[in-house]
Amino acid sequence: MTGRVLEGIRAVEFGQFYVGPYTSEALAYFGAEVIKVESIRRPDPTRWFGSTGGPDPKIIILTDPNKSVGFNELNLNKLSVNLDLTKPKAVELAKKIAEVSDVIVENNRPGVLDRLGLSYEAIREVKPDIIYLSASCRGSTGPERNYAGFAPIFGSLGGLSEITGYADGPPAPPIGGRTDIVCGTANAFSIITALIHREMTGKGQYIDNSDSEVISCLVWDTIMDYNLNGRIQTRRGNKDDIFAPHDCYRCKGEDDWISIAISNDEEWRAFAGAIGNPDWAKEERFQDAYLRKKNEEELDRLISQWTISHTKYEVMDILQKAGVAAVHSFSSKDFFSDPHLKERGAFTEVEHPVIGRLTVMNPPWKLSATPAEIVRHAPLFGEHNNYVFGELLGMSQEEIKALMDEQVIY
Amino acid sequence: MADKALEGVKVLEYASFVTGPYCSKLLADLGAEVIKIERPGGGDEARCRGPFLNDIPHPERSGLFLYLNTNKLGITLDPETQTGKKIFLELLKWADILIEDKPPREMEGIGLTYDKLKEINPQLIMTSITPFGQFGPYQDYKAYNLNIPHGAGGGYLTPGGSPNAEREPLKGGGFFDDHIAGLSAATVTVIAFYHRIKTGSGQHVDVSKQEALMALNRTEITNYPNMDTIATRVVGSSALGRRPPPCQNGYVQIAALLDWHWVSFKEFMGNPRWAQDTKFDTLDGRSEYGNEMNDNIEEWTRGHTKEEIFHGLQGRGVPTAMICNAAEVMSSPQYEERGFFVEVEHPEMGKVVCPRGLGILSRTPWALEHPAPLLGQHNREVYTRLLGYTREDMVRMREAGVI
Amino acid sequence: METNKRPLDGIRVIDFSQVWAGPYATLLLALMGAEVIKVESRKRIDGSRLSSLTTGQRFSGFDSSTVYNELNLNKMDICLDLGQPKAIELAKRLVTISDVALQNFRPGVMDRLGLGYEALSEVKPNIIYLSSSACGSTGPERAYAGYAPGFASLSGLASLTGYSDGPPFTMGGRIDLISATTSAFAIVAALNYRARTGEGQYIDLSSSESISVTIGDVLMDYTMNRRSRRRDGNHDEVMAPHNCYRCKGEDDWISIAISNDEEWRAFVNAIGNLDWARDEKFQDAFSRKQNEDELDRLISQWTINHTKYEVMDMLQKAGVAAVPSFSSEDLFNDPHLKERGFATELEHPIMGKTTVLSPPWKLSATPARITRHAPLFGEHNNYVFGELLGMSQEEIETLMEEEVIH
Amino acid sequence: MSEKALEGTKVLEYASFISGPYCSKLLADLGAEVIKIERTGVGDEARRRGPFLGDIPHPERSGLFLYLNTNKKGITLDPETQTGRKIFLELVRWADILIEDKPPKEMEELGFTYDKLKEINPQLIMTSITPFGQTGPYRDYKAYPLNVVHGAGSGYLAPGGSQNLEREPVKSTSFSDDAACGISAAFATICALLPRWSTGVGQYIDVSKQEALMAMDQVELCQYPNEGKVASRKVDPRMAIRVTPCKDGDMMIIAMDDRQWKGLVSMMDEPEWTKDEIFKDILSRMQHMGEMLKNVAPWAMQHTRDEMYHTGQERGAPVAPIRSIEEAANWQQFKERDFFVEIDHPKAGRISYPSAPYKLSKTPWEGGAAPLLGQHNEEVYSTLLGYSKEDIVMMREAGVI
Repeated sequence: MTGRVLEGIRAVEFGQFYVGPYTSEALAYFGAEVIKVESIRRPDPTRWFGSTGGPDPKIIILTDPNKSVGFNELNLNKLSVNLDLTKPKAVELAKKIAEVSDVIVENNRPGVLDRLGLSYEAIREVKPDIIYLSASCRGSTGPERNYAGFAPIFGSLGGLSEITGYADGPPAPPIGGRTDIVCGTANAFSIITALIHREMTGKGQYIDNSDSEVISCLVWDTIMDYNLNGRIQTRRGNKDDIFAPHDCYRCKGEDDWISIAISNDEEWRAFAGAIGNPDWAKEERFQDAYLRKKNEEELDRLISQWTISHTKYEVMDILQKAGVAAVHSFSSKDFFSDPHLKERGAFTEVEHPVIGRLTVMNPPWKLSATPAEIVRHAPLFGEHNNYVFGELLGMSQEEIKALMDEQVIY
Repeated sequence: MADKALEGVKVLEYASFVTGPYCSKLLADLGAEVIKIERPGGGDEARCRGPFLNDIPHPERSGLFLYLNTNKLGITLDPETQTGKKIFLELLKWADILIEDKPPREMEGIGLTYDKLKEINPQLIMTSITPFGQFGPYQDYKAYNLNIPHGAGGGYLTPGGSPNAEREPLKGGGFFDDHIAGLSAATVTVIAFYHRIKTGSGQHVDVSKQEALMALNRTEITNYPNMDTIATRVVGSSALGRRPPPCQNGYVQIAALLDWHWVSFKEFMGNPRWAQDTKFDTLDGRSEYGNEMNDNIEEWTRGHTKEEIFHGLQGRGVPTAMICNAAEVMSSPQYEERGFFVEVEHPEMGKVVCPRGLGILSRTPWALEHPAPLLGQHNREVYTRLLGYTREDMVRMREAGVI
Repeated sequence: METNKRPLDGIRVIDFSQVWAGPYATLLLALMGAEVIKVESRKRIDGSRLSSLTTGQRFSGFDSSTVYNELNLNKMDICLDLGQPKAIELAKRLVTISDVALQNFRPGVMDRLGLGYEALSEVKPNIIYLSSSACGSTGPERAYAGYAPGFASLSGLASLTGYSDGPPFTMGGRIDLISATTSAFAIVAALNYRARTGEGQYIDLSSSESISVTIGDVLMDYTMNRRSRRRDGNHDEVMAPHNCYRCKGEDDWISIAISNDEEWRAFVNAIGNLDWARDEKFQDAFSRKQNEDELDRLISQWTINHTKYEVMDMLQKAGVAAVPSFSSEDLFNDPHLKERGFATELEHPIMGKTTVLSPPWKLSATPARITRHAPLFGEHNNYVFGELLGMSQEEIETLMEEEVIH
Repeated sequence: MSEKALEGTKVLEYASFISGPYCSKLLADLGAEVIKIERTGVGDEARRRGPFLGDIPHPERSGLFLYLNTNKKGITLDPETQTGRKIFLELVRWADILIEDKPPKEMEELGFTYDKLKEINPQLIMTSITPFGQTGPYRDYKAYPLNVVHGAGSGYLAPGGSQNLEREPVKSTSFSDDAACGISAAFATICALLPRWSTGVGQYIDVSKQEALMAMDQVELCQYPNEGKVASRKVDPRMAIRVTPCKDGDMMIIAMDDRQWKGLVSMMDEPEWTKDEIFKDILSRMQHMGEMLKNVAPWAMQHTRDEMYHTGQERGAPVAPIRSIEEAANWQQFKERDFFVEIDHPKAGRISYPSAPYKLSKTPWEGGAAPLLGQHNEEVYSTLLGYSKEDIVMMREAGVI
């Protein structure tokens, strides 16, 4: 039966940018009712970021909060209400919503919500078994708890930037929202385990997540080398400890590349066979993994001479048929002409009332019984004030209107 | 003794290297009972990867294996033998969750598809993690830790703000990408388990590593159909400036995204003349004249240490970072105070520092209580106590190559 | 490049031993080029000159024993009645020009005769002196005598041989020859040491111990787990099928051993994919071992319709270990052994044409060789006493009359 | 610390299971420096065979492996990789002796034939131990210990005196015969070593296990060509020897010559039936062994094996009790001669091992632990062959070691 896993779970999000919004979006994929609390006074900045689009996009500041494509991508399936939390009445309303909710998600700077009276302790009084997650760059305790950060910031503090980039180039902090979404996933994971625990014990809890810690956990194998042997690993492009060839090779085309990784002699022989058994591939210095790694530069040069005369699609096809791990470096364009992703239904479309038809990426997992689904576009600014304050909290239209006038609901 | 979030959850892991084992580690470190199956003889390939303690390449001294397999019971089993398969199915009956990462055809070959396993354990949650998922033309394609980020679009965008398009796109450092896929798989697994608690029904979870990593670049990817923009590592992949500005003793990363950030940043730099230009006052202006702005910033940063810039700007609320290497991560007072470093005692490697886990959970904290298992360390516990085989059976099975 | 040089050229061995264990040890040294002088006497004839322990056949004279011939090829023979003091003196003089001495009397006998290690090392300080006995020359049972079956019984090997529901089997001469090979090994190890340091030494060899060390793992099952393993026919602890199966013919058997699933599948294929072979209970080593008896029965139903050579040919082509249980007749008609020159024909002055086995190893540079038949009784008295010890003919004759050389 | 007979002799072992490892164990226990190559990850098959200490099937607790590999240095190497082959040849250059037991075709494919290795080390002694030797039609045949015993004619003779020819010929339930092949190979190997001290000549030794075992039964086997008689298990291999049940087990009784017959008679306190005509001389005694046994049996049932053994031996009858493994392991004679020696092993702890059957006064046998899998990688690859630590890590990751 295709029930929605988190049907009946309600989450309130006081989020901004990527980490907070993706955390609750992940819950929304599975049917949780996520109420995003926004206010014109402190909007989620992604509502204002736009891009000129086209081949040479430039960032533009939007005037209409409902026009941001990026915002849509990160707030699917959610509801939106307006509350100017600088006003005590708004804080009361927020608490009322919390009273009928199971999860709170917030990624403001540590202490901001506490000062507004919406701390974990405050919410626990109205909802003892609330699961309250706050995510921030450095966590909500410790000397640097007030430090703020975006993806490249906690990517760098966590140790990822140092080990990414060309060996002879500067460190390469993570691009776009990548690491934010990783931390969002980590938050979703912690929330679900807390829900499981609450299902068995009836108890909620406070989750204090530090984004830079999450990143450190994901690169710990390189940090382990320091702990064990005092050796500080640094960036080396696509290279690996031992696999060779193990890099991207240029193909026929403007900026087309194929990634090839060979782990053992059997795959090497298959590779040599697939590219027509050239003489150089028979040379002794390439006959086992140890020697291939030692003669890596020469090997890369020779392989590039072959890949440059084929398209990246041909190379992937030839090598995969021979059982060799070769995948071309997808540009965003490639995704939408890829037969595999088409069959797996990686993308879907939503009809956004203001922007129009938008392509969005489906949740990345396929569940046989309870699939995650995208059911609606991101909410317009304050779109669900009436539903939440009216139906959920049982307020009359007049009360709601009065609060809007007082710019409490604002 | 604090509660454990996943107390009583029983997980069978038939996976190796990074992604699968990291996924079940996340469950194990929260109290799930995880039995990890390794092939007799060599065991998990991670045992053959460094870093090795004192560079002595011994299968019980791999830091990678130790980190990825804390809190697990380790057994050896060859499920391709007749008896091995029978034992696998007995373990299946015991398990709530199966985490496996074998090629779909291989699982079919030994008759361990979800349809078959469902008959034996209707409530089973089976999480299959493969490079391209369980169906579709690339279903049986091979891909290592290098290929996945490139197949998911992240590679094409890395390094961001690259000065030279002639150079190859890059994967993330270490096994970062494989870890992410493991985290993603763990998340959907516990979601499926939550559903099982409520309804009692299990299901098959198909995790394609490609799609799990694509989710990270969802905005850049969908910019193409929505805005006809193809982000590259040279153009349009990051609003936060190009390569990190160098300073006296390393690199920093300054993200003065919002206007008030920019104001604080100018003040910290002592309001240099070039910064007064109004074109920099707004985000779109800073984005359009990014190169000019960054050249000036780099001139300034070269005159300061990264600590000065990091603490100075963060003190003023401007999101800034030092590019930390392993030594700096390990000596971070912030991590120290939050109890991020945990010592794990390993029989062969002695005390090794591991991270506490993702965040601080007030009631059910992460608990790194046991080190990674030696190869086959819990054979007796699982085969005799759990499954009831005699010790003599075990000797025969070892001699027959079954365990 | 082959020369007629042999590894032990220039080494001289004085052999006081008798019957099988001692003589076979010096036979191995003789095959490798050592000059072995057997010391016998009419008072104590070497038992194998008189009768065959195996067939019970009595030989017409001292020099018509095929058994004696096989065990004493390449050697020289002299007579000395060690009961006489003069004989002892002569023996000692012989030792002064020798490198190795070997004896397998009951411990203490040679000491009483004045030919113990202490006595001989005085006349030849770097002599290598091996005494071999049933239980070794020390310990409470040092004086006990024994023959091959005794060594097998005491060492525990006999209890491991035979049908699981049948009596133990004490085997035959093989036990002597294993013990003898061990002695030869120890002697040459000592020769290597002496080549480096110039030092000789005394070697005390216990035949029953030399058999126990070949079942060291079974003994360790006891020292580790207090388990006393028992005989179980041809069966193995792990491998199944692992037995002899009857073939077409009067008493023809084939041994088949399968160690993994790959070999099992090859076997099933080779015998025509019979239905029973696909039964689940035979699909891996563990299950095959659990259902071993039924498996043996089913396999015999197939092998009985083929000759042992057909079965060997079919299975070996499929990569399965199958070798007939060759009788001696089979061995002497075997193409493989013929090509490797495993046997040698030898002209014996009394018995005429005899066949003996060639040395079992092939050395590329200094090959072991059979140079002559076993010595006739006392055949080299003149050469040894005359040329080697420089005695005149008269002296030799008087000693013969005095029955010193007797 | 006493001197060692084979001090300074360097042996490279590329062998597994029984014959090969036992051959080089014999050299190692007398002081030779033996480096044993095991396949990466899995190691010697013997590690997968019992008996296991405490029945815990752990590769470092196999009594079989521990026994057969005392005093050896253990490294892991895959000679099928290019770098593995290079290292193998470097070790061949180091070695005086190479002992290997791989199928002839496999060594050819790897390029490890004696002709090739001789070029690298002209003084090398190379001993190849294979079921059927390096030449002849059965050269590439596969044979496990069971097949070798039957292929050598030894199986056909056992169990001797078997009443029922419908039952199969048998080998002994142990690896005793395979170990015997190891002793034979060891003898040939150190014979070849002796002239090497002076002449420095190396050579190739082709040991066929079939022929090594046939040599042990040569007397029985040669009855065929010399006397036209096919020995088989129908007849007891020794006319004058029988096994009789007695009060607490089985006893081997023997009456080959008159002296022994007198001892036997005296052991039984001169019973009447022994005076019968048919027992007066060797030949008739051998023909009437059946009657003798029938008479001995009732008497034997009243006596234990030890009673018969001690009185018999004292009175000149070389009888012997058939001892179980337990009884053999606890035999007082073994204890007095310190036949069992305790050796400490890092993983298996202190266990007692059978030592050696020869006590050399100057260069005694010495016990030493078998190696853990790859225990001496560091010592051999860096100290001996000079590879850097970093190389060794990479070679492990590449599956070379």
